[in-house]
Amino acid sequence: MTPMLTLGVSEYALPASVLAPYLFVSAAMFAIGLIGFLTRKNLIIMFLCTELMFQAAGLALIAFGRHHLGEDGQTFVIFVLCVAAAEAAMALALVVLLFRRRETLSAEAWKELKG
Amino acid sequence: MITHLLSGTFLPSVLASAPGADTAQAASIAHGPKWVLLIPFLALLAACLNGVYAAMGNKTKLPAWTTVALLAVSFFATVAMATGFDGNAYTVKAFDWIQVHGDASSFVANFSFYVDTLTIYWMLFVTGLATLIALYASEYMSHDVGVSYSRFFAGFALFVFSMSCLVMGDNLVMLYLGWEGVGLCSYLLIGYYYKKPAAVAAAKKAFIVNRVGDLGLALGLYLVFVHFGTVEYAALFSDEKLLGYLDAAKVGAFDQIPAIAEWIALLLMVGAFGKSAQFPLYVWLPDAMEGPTPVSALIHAATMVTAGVYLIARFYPVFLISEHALPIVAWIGTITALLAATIGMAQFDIKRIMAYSTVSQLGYMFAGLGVLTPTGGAYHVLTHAFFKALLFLCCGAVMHGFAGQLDLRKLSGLRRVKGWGVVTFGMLVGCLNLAGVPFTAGYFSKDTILAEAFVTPGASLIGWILLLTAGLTAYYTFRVFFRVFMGPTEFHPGDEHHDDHGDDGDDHAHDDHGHGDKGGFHPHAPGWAINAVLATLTIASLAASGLYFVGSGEHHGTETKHYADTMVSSSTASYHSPYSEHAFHAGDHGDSHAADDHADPNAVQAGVGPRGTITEPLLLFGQDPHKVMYYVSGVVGVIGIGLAWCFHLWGRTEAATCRMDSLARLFGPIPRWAENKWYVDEFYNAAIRVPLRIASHLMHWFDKLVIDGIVNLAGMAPRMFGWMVRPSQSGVLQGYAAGMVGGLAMLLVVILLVVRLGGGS
Amino acid sequence: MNPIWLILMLLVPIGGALLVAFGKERNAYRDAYFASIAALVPAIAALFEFDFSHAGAFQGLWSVEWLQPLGLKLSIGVDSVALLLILLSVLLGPVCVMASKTAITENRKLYYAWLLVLQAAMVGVFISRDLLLFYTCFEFTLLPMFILIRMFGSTNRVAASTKFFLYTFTGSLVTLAGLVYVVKFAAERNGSWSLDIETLTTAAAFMSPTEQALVLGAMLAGFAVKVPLFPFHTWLPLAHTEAPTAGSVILAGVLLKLGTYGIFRFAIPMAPAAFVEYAPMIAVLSVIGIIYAGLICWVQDDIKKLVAYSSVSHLGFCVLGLTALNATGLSGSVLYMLSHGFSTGGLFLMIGYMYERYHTRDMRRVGGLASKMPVWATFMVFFAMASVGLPGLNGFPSELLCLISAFQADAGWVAAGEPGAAGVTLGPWYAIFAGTGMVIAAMYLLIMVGRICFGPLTEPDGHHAHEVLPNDLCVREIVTLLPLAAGCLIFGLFPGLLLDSIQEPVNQTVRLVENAQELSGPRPGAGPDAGYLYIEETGAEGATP
Amino acid sequence: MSEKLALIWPELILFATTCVVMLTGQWPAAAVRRLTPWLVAVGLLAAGGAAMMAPPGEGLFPGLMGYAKMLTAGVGLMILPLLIGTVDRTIEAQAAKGVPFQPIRSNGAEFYAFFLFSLTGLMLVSSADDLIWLFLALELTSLPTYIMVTISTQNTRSQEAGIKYFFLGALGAAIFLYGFALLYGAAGTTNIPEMAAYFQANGIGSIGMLGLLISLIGISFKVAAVPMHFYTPDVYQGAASPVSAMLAFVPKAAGFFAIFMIAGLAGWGSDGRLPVEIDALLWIMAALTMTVGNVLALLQSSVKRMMAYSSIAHSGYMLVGVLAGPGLMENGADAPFWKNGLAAVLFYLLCYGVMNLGVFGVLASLERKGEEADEIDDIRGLVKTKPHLGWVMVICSLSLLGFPPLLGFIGKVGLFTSGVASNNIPLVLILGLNSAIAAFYYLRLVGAVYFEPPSDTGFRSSPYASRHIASVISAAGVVVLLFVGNALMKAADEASKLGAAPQIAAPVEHTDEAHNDHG
Repeated sequence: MTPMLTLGVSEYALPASVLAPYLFVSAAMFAIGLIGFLTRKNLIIMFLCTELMFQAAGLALIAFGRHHLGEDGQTFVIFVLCVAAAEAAMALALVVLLFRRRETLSAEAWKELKG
Repeated sequence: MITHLLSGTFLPSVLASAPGADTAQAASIAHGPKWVLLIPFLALLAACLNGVYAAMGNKTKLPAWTTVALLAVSFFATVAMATGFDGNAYTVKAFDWIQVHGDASSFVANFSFYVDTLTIYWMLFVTGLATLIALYASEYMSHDVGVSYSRFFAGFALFVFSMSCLVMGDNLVMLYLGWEGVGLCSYLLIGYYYKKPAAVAAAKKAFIVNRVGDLGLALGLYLVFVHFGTVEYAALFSDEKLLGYLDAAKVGAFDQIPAIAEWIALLLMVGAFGKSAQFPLYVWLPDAMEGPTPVSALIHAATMVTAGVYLIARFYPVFLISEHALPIVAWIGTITALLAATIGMAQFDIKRIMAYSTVSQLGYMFAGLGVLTPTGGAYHVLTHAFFKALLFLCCGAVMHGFAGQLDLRKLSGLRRVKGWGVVTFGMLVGCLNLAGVPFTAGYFSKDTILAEAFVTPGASLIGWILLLTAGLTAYYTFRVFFRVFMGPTEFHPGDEHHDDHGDDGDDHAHDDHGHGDKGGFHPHAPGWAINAVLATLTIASLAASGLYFVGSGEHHGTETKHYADTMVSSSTASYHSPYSEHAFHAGDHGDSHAADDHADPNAVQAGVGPRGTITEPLLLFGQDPHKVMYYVSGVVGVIGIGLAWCFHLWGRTEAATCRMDSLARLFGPIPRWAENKWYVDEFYNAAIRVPLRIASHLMHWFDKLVIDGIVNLAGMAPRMFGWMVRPSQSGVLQGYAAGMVGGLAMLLVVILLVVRLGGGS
Repeated sequence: MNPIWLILMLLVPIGGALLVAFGKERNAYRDAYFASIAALVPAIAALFEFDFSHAGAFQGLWSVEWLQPLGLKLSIGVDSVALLLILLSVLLGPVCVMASKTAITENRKLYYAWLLVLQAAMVGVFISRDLLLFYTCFEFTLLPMFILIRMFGSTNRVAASTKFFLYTFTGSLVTLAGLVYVVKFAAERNGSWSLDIETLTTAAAFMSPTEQALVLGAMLAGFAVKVPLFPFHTWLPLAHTEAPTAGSVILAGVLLKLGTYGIFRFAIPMAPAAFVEYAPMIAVLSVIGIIYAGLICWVQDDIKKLVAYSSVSHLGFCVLGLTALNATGLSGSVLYMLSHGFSTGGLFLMIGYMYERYHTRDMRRVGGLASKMPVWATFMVFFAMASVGLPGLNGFPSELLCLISAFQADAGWVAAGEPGAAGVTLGPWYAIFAGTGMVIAAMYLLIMVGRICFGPLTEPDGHHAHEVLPNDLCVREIVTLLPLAAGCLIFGLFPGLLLDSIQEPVNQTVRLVENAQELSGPRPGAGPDAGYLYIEETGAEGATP
Repeated sequence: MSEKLALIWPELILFATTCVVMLTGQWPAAAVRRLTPWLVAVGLLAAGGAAMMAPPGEGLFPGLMGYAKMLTAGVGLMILPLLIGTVDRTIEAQAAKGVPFQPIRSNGAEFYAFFLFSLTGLMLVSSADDLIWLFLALELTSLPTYIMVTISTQNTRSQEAGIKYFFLGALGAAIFLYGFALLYGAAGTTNIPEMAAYFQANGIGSIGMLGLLISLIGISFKVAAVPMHFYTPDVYQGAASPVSAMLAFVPKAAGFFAIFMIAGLAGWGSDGRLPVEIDALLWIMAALTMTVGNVLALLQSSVKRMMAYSSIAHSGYMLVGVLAGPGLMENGADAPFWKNGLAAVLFYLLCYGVMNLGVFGVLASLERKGEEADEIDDIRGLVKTKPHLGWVMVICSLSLLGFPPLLGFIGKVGLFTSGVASNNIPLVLILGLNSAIAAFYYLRLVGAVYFEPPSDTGFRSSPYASRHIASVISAAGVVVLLFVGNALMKAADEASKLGAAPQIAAPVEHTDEAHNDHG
């Protein structure tokens, strides 16, 4: 167990009763992201949905971090943000490439490979 | 390994009689001289030599002479064996054959031979007749000189070998070896003219029908081993269990004998029926006449078909302990005798007539065994062997001389044709014997059986039927004689191309008058070999009656011990002294009463004490049955001949027609049915072959469609499953995503609800 | 005995295969011929060095670590049964090579190379004393056979080879699971992982009846398909009909025996109690197979299919003998394994030679050959008779013993408890129904002989004589037939030659079964204390489930 | 901190190599560019060497690092020759014609660099002792492959493959990330050994269990296990064969290492079984994965697709090993190889990597106007036309089929024994039957190359000798490795040993948290 650090915020650990709503919110975000990913055809929006899911996880991490009064959560979130950023860069690159190929951003346009 | 090879455990112990190999041999039995082995192995040697000739494409009569010579030697060896026999059975071992020594039980069947009087009795006429008939065949088959000539004699010699194994084998497995061996040889020899579909079919039929019987024999064999723990005669017939059963049987206490022991006899019986062509397995024998006549004479008249009789005689003790076996044997024999006789009456092919008469006579022998006179059976075997061989060879001579003509409507008055004297006389003697004319051998042997039939309570009906049959026999026998040899001389040649048979049949004598009509056709009279053989056999058949008077001559009870009696009663055929055959048949009444109580209650009046003691003389018409039979059967025989005379000879002017024809019309379709063998073959075909065949076809389809279908289906199943899940790979990005998420959800639900809450952890 | 002989028996064919594979196409036959002959030398040497007075003990033992973590050793050794089976396979080698000389015209290198590999694989099966090694060879035989059928078979070869491979492969994968279970059990019992068959056998007997039943089932899944036992036989006729002659000969001669050998060597010793319990069911299957296949033979027009089905029927006797579980039965069955190949192999050769000349196997189109090919016909009749089980020829002693044993193994006659009570499993009915198989065999084989050899000569229309071969058999062909014919005669007249040698292993197996029955107690469900041993065992194993 | 560095020397070496390759890959001088692959090889060799002397790690499986990194380096070295000539063909061709080389249009540098990045990621996964580390490592393994797939060929299929791979990958990543979050929430720490100890001490609460399940399912995307397998066939078929070959190994290995760790968090109990939920999950996944993979492979006419499905199936096989776990002996001693499912998996990964490479190698070595062979028709009768490729195909297919005595069989035996040892008999039977099903289509491959007449679909053998060499090497490996299998198995066994769990006090809020699980 990592030692307590003095964070810039007030000292008390997030009690379970308060933690729960955070979790519900993050779960909701995750769900929204999922649904969006499944329902929206536009590649960029789909990607944003994945970002949403990442952030949902991030929120949960933060909340838990505060709940445990450990900094692991926050650390994790920072890295998640980095990765998300990297992915975003790649995603945009890809999208541009694809758009060059076919004048559309619809996910439906790509189903040559199947079976 | 070397030592193992040379230890002699599986080389013929002629080279090294292996010490310790005999552990399983019954200690009691003595070991005979090794030269006895010559008897079978000379025949085998002959067979091998003939095979070599065939391979070398020999074109001379060498095979015949080799065979005759070697068989003659083995005959003399048999004689030596007979004369040298001191009354104590002994075994001679060639080599270990099948031996399994388990911890619990050990199975031993050696390739060794058992010699007692019964063996000698049988071997004498087997080897003797074989030699003679081989000589006969040397001329008869002469039109086939070449490879098939060698083939014929190879089969012939092989048959003699197998027959000797059958008769001399010292255990059931050896007997089985011979049993199947003779079956094989008969298959090969019946199918000798293998281009004739009829011959091939007949051969097949013979083998397969026999196999049915063999199955019975085999099962009996297994049962003997399982129950008595041995298949060797020496051990088996001195087995305490068996003796105990015999004692029980003696007082008619069959309930003390386990059913298994009873089954043994019943199963062996089936085997005997098959080989000896008894109802219902007799159908193969008449067809077997497709084979060359010498084969018919030796195998299908004289020797092989008597194997069944030998089997029952050899296992008489086993049959005695079975409550129902002997009565069944008696009845089957009787039925066969009558049935075959009726068929024989209506046939026109003389060889077939002889075939049916053989079946009928075999029926007699079985009846004899059934009514507790193995002597009678054995004696009839001997006499029948001689005169039936004689008859067949005469028919063969006719067939040979008249280009395969065998229809008695196309031959007449041959006795007047030049050069056919011997044949005619031989035929006459044969017919007299067969008809049971007084003072012929056939007469005596038949009487013994008839008499025993009458004295054995509950069997008198059998006696009457046999008596009737005797009359019929006399009738159809002389029907043949009167039509073919007596009356106006007239003959139509058969249309037999000898190059039809044999692969390289070089026919030297026949094609010139192959189709020749009456005018152009010159029957060529039998040559010296045939005549010599016929003469010998004629004399033998006549002499055979003498056997009734020679023999140990000692008296006991009402009868003289004649030769056959001596030979049989000092073998296993009638078990040792306390139950000598006479005592048995005497004492047996009580037993048969016990057995037949339900059958005919009023028979109980003939009060009889426990077995073995005679309380009152056995009478028929107030006389000793044997004496009565002398007269009765004599009379019956003569009547039969008389009928034949008045229907078939008296005033017959041509070959084709006779008085019988008009008479036959009165009987309506019956003669035609009889001519068609009462449609038994057709019945078997419809009742057994066709259904089986249909079943096989069904199974074939079942195998193709159902079983293999299931396999193929199982092979297809993954593919089908693949087709089912394939749509999931739609290629649509979001479809995949949905799949992933759905899978995730489903898994979570399954795990958390089913596993966790469902009493998982 | 010096293990080098065993190793050579394995290496010589492989060397030969390489020689052929990298040699010239036109020398392929010659090289293969010499290689297969050369393989006889170590075999004979082994035969002479083998000490038959201790036939039950494994000799020529030799072992070298290979994959230690898996316990896989290259460990070899033979008892008399294995040795004789090896001899059989090695003997068939030259026969098959010679038989193929004119039949195989292209791709000879591949053909002969794979033929030799196949021989090596078969030898490997019989000499291996390591479970995994056994399994490896057992499976490996599939590949060469698959290739022989797939490449050199006749019209329907693709389907045939695929079915052959997949069917047997599937079965033996289940078998592998069973074997592995035994190994695991032994390992947990002895506390050390070992694939040594000896060790496993001793340990396996302690499995609880239920475990044994499962293991038995798994093993049979592979072996029964291989034998093949009744419902699992459909691959065989197909494979036989499509395979080249030599392939059929080896298939019938040795490969089918791998199944029965597996039962004899693994199923019975490793699951004795279960085997005793389920023997009746297996026996019923084999009896059904005997009759069923026999009747099917009767209506075949394709002569090769007929013979194929007939070997289904014959192997039924073999399995029946095994299920009897007494000395008589096991001896008979092992004898059958050894001798069946001679008669059926002979028949396949005959058919092959006929096919080479007439290019048909349909008995409606060709028949009555005796007048054109007397020598051929003579051999045909001979082998047919051997196959019918005519006394004096090889079929008879084994059939006799198998049937007797079935009869013998009846509780009514062997009181439980007394020695030999192990196999109180069957009874007269088995023998009687199986016995009808003899009649049926006579029926279909004689009918076959009657159609193909006798009667008027019929040849397929447009038939012209073979360019190379004479009408009747040539010397080479006769030479290939002689060893088989000799085998039929020798094993018919002097079966003691084999029976004596295999007596000890057989008796050992019987004893093993008896002891095992005592070990694993009354059959499951026989009483409250059924499988008490299992409880005790698990107690011993403690924590490991 | 520095002691942590000591653990990741191989990664550092690879990283350094990457930087160099970045430069040389687009160096104006063609000679230098051609040097790039050699540099990569050197880097890999060095990394492998470094891995050999790596100290035991601090994760759940201290021994894992060494083995995993050597494995990575080794298989990476075998894949490398295949990669040569995948990208930049046209540019190189023009450059050869004298057209000035424009670095901006070339992909060579990134391609090799990403390859190395991915391998680095794989190595990092194996040495991860913290969820954060694990997450980053996994992403590092995957992200480069997205690009590699996309740029591997010029035609749209690659782009399609790339986009599918990327988006679904992102989805998967999000899923297991959420799982990680829950795990952290449950245990209050991201350090894997501590977390494991925590779960052992206080049991796995609902949140923890949820976290485990979600992360396992999420990670199963990397190993292409049902239900996360959908992308596999499309991606493998769309990407160039060399890349597919790499995909079949690198992410799969990473995934299995990660699965080891997550499963290790739950812990194989005293009876050698995972907690019933995880056990059930893996059981279902294993059974479905094998079956779905095989039955779908049956229907394919495209070899690449077939191999994709077969790679799904093989993941299923390996999951059996995961289920069996390290199979501790009752006395707590380390289990021998035959009992150790994880060791079996590690060994099988090696076998699979090698033999699978052969098949893709053959495809890569056949081309028609720069396009690689794919359909079964394209490889008909190879044994006659191009014997070396033909035999590679035969040997590798048979090995994949698990035909004794080839490598695949030995590998599978390990899975069999561990499966049986852990009493997963039904699963083992399913495994057996699936191998039988697989025999269907592997035999089709064998049959096509060995028996069927050559069909001229215009495929010539590729000008890049390295590809032929690679495939031959892998076929040779299938046979040769049999004889060093001993050492490899021992190593795998060592690698899969569980480390001693650190002692840890029960957290203060335990009761509180337990109560809030239900809230």
